[in-house]
Amino acid sequence: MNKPFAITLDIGTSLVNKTGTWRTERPVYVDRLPPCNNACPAGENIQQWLFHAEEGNYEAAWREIMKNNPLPAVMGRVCYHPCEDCCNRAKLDSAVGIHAVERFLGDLAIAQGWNVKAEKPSTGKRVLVVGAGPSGLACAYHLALLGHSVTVHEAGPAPGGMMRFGIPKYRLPREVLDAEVKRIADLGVTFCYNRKVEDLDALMKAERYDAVFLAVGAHLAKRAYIPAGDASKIMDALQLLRGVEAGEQPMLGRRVLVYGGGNTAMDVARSAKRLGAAEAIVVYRRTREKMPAHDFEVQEAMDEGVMFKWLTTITAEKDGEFTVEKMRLDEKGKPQPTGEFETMKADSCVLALGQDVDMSFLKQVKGLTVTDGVVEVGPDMMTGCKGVFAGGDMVPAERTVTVAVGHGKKAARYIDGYLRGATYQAPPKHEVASFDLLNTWYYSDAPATVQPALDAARRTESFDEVVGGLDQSNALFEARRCLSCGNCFECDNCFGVCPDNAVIKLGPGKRFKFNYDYCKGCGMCSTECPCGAIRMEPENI
Amino acid sequence: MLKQCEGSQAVAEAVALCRPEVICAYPITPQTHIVEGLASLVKSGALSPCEYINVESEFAAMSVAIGASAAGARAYTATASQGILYMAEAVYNASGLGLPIVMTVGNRSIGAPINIWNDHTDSMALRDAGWIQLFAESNQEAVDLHIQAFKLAEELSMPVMVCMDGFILTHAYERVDVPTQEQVDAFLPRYVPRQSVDPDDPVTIGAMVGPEAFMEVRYLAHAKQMEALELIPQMAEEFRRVFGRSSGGLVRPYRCEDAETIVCALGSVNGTIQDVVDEMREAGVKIGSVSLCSFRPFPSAALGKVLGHASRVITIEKSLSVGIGGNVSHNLRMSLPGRDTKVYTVIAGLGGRAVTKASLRRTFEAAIRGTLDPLSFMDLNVKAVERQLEREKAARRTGPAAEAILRDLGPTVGASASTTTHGPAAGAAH
Amino acid sequence: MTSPLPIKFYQTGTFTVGNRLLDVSVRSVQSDSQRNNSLNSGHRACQGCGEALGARYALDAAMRAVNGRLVVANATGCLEVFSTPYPESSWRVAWLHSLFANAAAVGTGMAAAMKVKGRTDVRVIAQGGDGGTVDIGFACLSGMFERNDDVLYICYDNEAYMNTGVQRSSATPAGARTATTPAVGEAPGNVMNQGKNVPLIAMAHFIPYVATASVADLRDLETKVDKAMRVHGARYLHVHVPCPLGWGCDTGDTIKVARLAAESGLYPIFEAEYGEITGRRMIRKRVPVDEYLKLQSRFSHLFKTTEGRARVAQIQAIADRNIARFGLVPEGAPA
Amino acid sequence: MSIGGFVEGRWAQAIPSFGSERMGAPVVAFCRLHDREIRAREPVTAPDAVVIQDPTLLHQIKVFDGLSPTGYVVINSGRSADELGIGELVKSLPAGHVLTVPATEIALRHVGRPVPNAVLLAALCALTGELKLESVEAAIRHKFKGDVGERNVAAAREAHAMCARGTAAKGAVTHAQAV
Repeated sequence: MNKPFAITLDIGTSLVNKTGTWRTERPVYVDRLPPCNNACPAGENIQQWLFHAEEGNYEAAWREIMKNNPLPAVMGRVCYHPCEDCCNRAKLDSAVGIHAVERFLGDLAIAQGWNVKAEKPSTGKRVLVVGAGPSGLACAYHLALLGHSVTVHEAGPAPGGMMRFGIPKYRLPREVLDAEVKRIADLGVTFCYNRKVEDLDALMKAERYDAVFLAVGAHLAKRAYIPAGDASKIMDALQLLRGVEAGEQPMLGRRVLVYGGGNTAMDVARSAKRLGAAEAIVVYRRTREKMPAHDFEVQEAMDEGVMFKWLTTITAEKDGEFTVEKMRLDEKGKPQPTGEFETMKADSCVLALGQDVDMSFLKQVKGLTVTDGVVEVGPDMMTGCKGVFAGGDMVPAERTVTVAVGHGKKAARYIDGYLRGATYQAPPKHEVASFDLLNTWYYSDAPATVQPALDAARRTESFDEVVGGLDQSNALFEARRCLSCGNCFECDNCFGVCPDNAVIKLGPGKRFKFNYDYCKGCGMCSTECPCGAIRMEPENI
Repeated sequence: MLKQCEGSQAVAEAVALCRPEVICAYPITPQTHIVEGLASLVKSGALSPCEYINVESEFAAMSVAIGASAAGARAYTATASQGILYMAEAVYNASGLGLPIVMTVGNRSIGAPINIWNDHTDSMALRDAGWIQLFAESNQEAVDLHIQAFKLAEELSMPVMVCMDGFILTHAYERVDVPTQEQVDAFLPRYVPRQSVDPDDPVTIGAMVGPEAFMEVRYLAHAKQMEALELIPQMAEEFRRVFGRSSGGLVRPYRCEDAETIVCALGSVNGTIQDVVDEMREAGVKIGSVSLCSFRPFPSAALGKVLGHASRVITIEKSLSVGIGGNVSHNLRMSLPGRDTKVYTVIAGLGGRAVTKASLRRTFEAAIRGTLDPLSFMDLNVKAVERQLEREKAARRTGPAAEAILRDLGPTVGASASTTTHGPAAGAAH
Repeated sequence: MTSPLPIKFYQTGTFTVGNRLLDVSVRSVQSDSQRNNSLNSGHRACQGCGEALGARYALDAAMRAVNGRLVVANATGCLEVFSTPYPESSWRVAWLHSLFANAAAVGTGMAAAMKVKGRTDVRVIAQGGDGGTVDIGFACLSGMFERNDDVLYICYDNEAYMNTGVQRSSATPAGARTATTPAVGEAPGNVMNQGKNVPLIAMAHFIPYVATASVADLRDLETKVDKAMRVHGARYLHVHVPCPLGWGCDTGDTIKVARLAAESGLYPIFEAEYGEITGRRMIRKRVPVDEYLKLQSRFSHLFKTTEGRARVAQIQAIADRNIARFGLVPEGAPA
Repeated sequence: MSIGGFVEGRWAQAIPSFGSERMGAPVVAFCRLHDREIRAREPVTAPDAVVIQDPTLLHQIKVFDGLSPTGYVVINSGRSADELGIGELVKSLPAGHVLTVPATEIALRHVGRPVPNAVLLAALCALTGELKLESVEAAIRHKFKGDVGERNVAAAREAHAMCARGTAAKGAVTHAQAV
């Protein structure tokens, strides 16, 4: 075409006009730390595995979990999911059911027989793990992935620790636990059961371990002194739960008192109902609000008919009559005796007042310090004794399965560094993607999926699992409720909303980059980024 | 084919023979019969393919033509008077974009006071719009100029206005030879746009041009018109070969060879002037006339050649450049550089005032005698004007001048009757 | 008339531009890395220009709908000026600018040319700002509608004459400050009237399709463009495009402001066929007009005096009336 | 009339000058006939013939201004010239140059509508001999197709027969003015 001068122009020629020079602020892509990841004691990259799950790529999602946690099916059931407590979605409608998706993925992996392989070649280093509870298992798993030879010594007859002997079956079916432990064993980890370590020092020397991870659970029940006419009417929670696990039928009677307000107390009360007790009454010295047990556990217990007696302590027992004292909360929220007493009739009383760790086997270990019943460790999980690491219930921390799993992973990383003669450097933590950094408009309204649950009436008839799993479609839906806080999920918003086409789409999984030749720095991409993954930074002019 | 028909009808047929593809129509007197004629031809299927669009204004008419032309279609519209002013910016735009639109202007005055009769104020108002402006002397020439206009426009990528006097030509029944389709097809090739809005070869048309290039763009428009000065006579010659008669061209001199006095005018008044020239020649006066067929581009050289030997030139102008006088004469002076030819500007025929042979002859004779003012108003009712001027001197609130003058002129049956019955009686050359 | 399949967003998580969870065939045009970019980088629009964005959204969608067989007539205005200063053009479509007031008529001409040439595959869009549409270009627009010419006219409404420095147009909302409705005197800002609702006027021409849309709802906008391009005859699309400069809002808040306009009810989003309303975009999270107004300095004077507050209440009444009239919230929803 | 002239191979020019007048309003039109090209486009100010379609105008405007002393006058009226009050005019013109024709009446009879034009044209031609009746008929048929044309032709024939008295000299320029 013979184009008239100046009036007619070739199309698209404005590319020579580099409008990027107009900019006073520049957008940059950032990865902020999602609150769920931040809260996860196991250090799971929840946002990332949900990202895969959203696409229906369940295996990738599962493998992402397995980078940090070898027990997804277990954790999906027993973790108290602090991730959900701080989930930003809770401010929109309700938190993403992370645990439910995790459980779905864990179950699916078991059903599909998905496995993991060691990531690194064999190092020839030998590591002893003491205790096959959650932290021991996690540590063994990670060490095996890193190429180390791991032997686990477990005092009990089976793996799982408190997961097996503390958590009732109706919350954690044992075949699930067994399947996930087997996967760790399949990595080449050697398990030695009924092998209580008596003298660590001697054992390490005899079997030539290069490092050791101590992960002994808190199996010693704390006792309260209750003068009792019939001592057999008072037992501790672990005793009861262990007995149930072993198939015993403890004689609890019709009316059972459960003394304590933690999750174990809930487990006991609910187990008691299943063992035939007509009434299970939780006696707790403070109020429901002050109860350490998780809300949902209390709720489930209530649903099942467990009763509660607040602001009460048990002081004595005589002839099936328990003397209790009424308490009041002082201004600091601490319970104070009131001097008012009453009696409660009960056939038995189960004490669920907490547990201690048996540290006797550590006496010979030099440099190791025990304070307040727990082993002191450094930030690298190493005790005062070189090469001896510890985690789980043994160290100062919240005693949950998830924390334990986190300890196991963390210790494994440091042990690996130690064995390689280097120090593991944890990656720096990003800024947390708080709710105000999100643009939640873009998330569609989608209330949480309710997991199917057994009818309350039917629950107490057996130790069948109370809470069901998600199926494919609702797991997908639930995963898609994730806001992907602080991390690009390739929604194309920045690519779409830029009035200057200054965002380059790099393709699936590759995210985007800014074309600063044309970006005028308006900030629309940042405002409209749903997940807060774009930050505006002043331009150095 | 020879026929006796209304000028508008003849032009409609001629335009149809040019196979316009898009016709935009908006009624305004006195061009309405043209678009009415075309409406029949399109509706009946005689002109096909053609999109006939009844637009909502002249502005839209030109705008639709712009869109159609830019998209590669041969586009035509017609207008007059207020209409051309209403579309004025689109008129400029069409030429700025180099779109070969052909538009008939049925020349008519511009109000206020509102007046539907003929003069050239409308075309003159748009003389600088970048369009080629051709003026027809007769309906035959109007027919012929339209056929040439399409070819000229498309050759140059520049719009062309064919100006024909309202009523005097548009409504006049005259003998016209309307050519055959074969003749027109042989003369006028298919329209191949120089540029078009086309998804197959997308471009950006109508860019914003700043000080760095605007002068050049305007210069190029001017250069194109200068090119047209070459092309118009060539085209007239080619037309003569195909159609067997001469029409168009830049200037059409009449008995100018030895003329001492040459009268110059645009459009249909040239016929009347030629009659007067014949009469005066018979009386031994060395007088001739020249019809300016092309007003834009202004044929300075061609005109200069015609006027070369004359000692006086009289322009009969149907438009008044208020505050200075004649448009034609001021342009014409450019053709007479360095000569002391006397130029008389005669404003005549405004708003349909009859231009009579008698008045013309009186005017020419006054010029030859040397008693004609350099700027004069033919048949102006001097008394009426003077009375109004006096009134205005005497009082501030004198009311509208037009109505006051009409009152002075006394009772009449209607405006049309008054112009015809009283016209020539009013006043002499001033 | 085919209408794109409705997408259940709760199943895919987000209303974002792209949404990798959707099947490729139902993803937005803007998410396509091969999109036309009808308005290319390097244009000279202000930072955060809603009109630049709206134009690219609309034309890219149209280009996809008609497989690239598109020609565009553009009215004078910001969009034209910032996109085509000699010697560079930002357009990647066949594009023509003629005048301020005549885009609709030029569109008519182009459509006529294409029809007469038998190029019925080539479709025509005419576009302009609110000034070129609801004011000076209104006659041509109405004429195009009335003749039912085969043109989609898109008005990018930023509610004032931005090109010339923010003067009032008849699309300027009640109370807004512009250069010609300054926030001084007893009645600061624009007159407290409804303004000229061209979509409703367009409907009164009983043309095949009329719709309003916003840069805040890309998917809705694209669906409407697509729908419009599947119909022949005169069609009208009115797109709300905030202007950070003229409205006095943050350059990064363009879409946010547009969203609040829709969510407050001040800018009703609906569509109509042959004069009858056939669809409306429901308000998702209704907000008081304050939330919308407060982001823009053109309304800041309303929040400084009691009289101003009364005007805000009037504006709220306009929003409420829109909501009632167009049925923008489900029946029985809390006001 | 101009078409009739054209039919006879002459040059003709007809210029209506009614501008913006509405139906029924008084208007003026001109016609010229010549043997060579007519270039002048001034209005006819010195007509050779005046046709008055509406006799009520006779005393309102000077319809006979400029009329040639040997000119012709045709008036649409059933009354005589004297009755119309133009006896003086009749005296100033050659005998038989003034004719009144009940054209509207004839038209009503033939065409059914008060359209006296064709009748008056035929009368003028009969009076002046300027055009042959066949030419007038051809012109009428050219302008009015089918039945309407035929009815007008019939009306014209009746008028022509009524006033046939060819007296005008041929070859001269004939200027006609119709008011």
